[in-house]
Amino acid sequence: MSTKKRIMIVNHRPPHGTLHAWESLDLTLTAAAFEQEVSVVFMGDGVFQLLADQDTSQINIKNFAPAYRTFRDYDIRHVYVEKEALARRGLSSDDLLIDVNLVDTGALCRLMTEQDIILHF
Amino acid sequence: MSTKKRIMIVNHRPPHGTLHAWESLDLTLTAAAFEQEVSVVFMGDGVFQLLADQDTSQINIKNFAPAYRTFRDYDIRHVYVEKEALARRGLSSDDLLIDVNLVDTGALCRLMTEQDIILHF
Amino acid sequence: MDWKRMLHTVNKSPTESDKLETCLRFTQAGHAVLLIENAVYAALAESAMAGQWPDKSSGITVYVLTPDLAARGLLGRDLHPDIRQIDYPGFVRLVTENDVVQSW
Amino acid sequence: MDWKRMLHTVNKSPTESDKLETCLRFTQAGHAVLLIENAVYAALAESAMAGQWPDKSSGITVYVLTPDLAARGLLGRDLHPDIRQIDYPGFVRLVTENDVVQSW
Amino acid sequence: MKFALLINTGPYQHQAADTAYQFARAALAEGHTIRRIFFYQDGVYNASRLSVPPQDDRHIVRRWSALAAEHRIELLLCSASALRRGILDKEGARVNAIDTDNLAPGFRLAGLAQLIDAGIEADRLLSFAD
Amino acid sequence: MKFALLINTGPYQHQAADTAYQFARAALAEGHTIRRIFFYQDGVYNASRLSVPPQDDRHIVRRWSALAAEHRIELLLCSASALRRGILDKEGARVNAIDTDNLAPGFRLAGLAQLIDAGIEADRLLSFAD
Repeated sequence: MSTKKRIMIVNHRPPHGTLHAWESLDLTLTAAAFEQEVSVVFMGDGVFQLLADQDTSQINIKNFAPAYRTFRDYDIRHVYVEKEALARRGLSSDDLLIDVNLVDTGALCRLMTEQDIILHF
Repeated sequence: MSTKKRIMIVNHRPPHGTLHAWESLDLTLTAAAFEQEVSVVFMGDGVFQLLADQDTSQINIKNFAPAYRTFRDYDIRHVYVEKEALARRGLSSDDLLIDVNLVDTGALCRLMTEQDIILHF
Repeated sequence: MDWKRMLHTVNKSPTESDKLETCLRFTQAGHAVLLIENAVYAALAESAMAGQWPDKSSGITVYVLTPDLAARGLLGRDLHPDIRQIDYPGFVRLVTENDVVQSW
Repeated sequence: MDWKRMLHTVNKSPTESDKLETCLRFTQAGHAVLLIENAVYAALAESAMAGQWPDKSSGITVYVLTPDLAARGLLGRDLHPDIRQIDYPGFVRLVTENDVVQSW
Repeated sequence: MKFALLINTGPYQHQAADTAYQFARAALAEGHTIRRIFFYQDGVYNASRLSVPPQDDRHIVRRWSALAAEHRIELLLCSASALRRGILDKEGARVNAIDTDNLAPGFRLAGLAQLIDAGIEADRLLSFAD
Repeated sequence: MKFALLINTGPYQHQAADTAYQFARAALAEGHTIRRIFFYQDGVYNASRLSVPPQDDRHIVRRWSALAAEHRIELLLCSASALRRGILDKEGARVNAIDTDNLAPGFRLAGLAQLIDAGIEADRLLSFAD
């Protein structure tokens, strides 16, 4: 199918406590591999997904965090992090695994307006 | 087994959106039938479980609310509702399916101290 | 930049989650918000949402799914006056009338 | 009325749920609170819980499960100084030292 | 209008599968089309033919199968989600040397690409989740 | 000390089953006893022998079976929760005229009374839930 749609995937939850972060990531990579125009948003507790130095060995759960680094290989360049969510948690973009675009609510609202499909996890 | 334990079941969630209310009710009735000393608490959104006039016919989900009326048959007399939770939702005990004891946080704290087992749903 | 009509659905009560509050931050003039499942409790006149709804001049319309209100015993209760009740066919209509649907 | 030592466990972040806040309302002197799974985010010095923890004179001890801190990349971060880190054997010990465990 | 639905929660535990079903019924009654319903995450539990709800309650799995047969709707499961959670078709059982499958009639395992595809092909993609 | 555990969420989707397992391992290592682990609500999904997680991930179902065999722990499922969600033993399959069961080794269907019983018999009942 040759049609292209703009797909946005919005992440709200922290990793590991539930599988949402991992399965959202799987969907994101699939959408990118399918050559759709993919945007990924991390808001609220979702910003914790990108935190560096996650080590899940003591809870014997697979650590999928390194896979965020493959965003570049998949040509996923529209990665947005809610600025206020980071700040409220005492974090900055230096604490994250990958380069992101920090955006405020207004900018995210405008980005949402450009999408064809928006899925929340 | 002849030992008796004091079991408290604490309900936090509204009905129908999830199965928690129903499965908590099943456990409550089982514990009572097992002749344990059962206390049931409804706090926060859990108070909505006891709201009168629930009619689930349009969503085709079984309405289990009438089963709360069997509390009397099971000799479950320790039914507590968090007073503040009702008030904050604009409800009073007249809006509920069954007679309950309205309690504040302090009284609930004391009741918890008397239990052997406390399970939250 | 094309402007899209948007329907936001929320299915958690204001106590269960901050999804409704977050959704309203991203709701713009011309958008519709539909409360379903446990989110219908937010339509009570007295709730954690009281005073937090967009006002009439905002251009935002808030709907609540009547079958979910009925299931929860809220039909005869004191509800927020600006929230409109719709049934499933109304839900379908809202989806067709808007370009994008966000389920928060 | 017999007095019981009580351990409260919470597994949701302060954003995901109000369970931690509710739990603290029911935590009395001599009780212990253990943060596990996503609740370990509450141990960050900057979090929705900042300023809401019981103070030292309360007789309440707050613990956090280290393996869950590590999994989430929080080990080297700025955590609330009064929250004590324990591992699974420590979790087991807390359960044995208290008469009743409440998982909120 | 053509709809595609995405269901991310298991049956009974969350109302989302019920809401999706009621929505689907209403949409079809209004003359709209549903080509594909995609089950992801715990949503794959909607497809177990071993489900035996109480007799006075709805049978969510059979309801999906009947709807699909009646309106020629594809019911697709994310295969990675399904395998992890123990929902297998005959082929999945064979490949993994498990003695049985449990997929209900009308459901099929698929890749996530087919969810994206559904989103592209449909006029509206609606998700029902936790 | 004698512990009983209650698990109310499905595997993988929520961490609770992992936390319960790590807790159980630590408790046993410290010389404590676990007589019974009870699976309620979505917790019953922990008992499907059809679960096939990715090869580089933990196998939650098999881990329970191994733990139970090693330490003689009863793994009990609430039968009403299990039937509704499609977890069947041979008898449940037969009674409901379903062609197959899917219960993993070491697990058994039981009534809720056996959860109450576990609570009475144990020194501590711990629940792991959503």
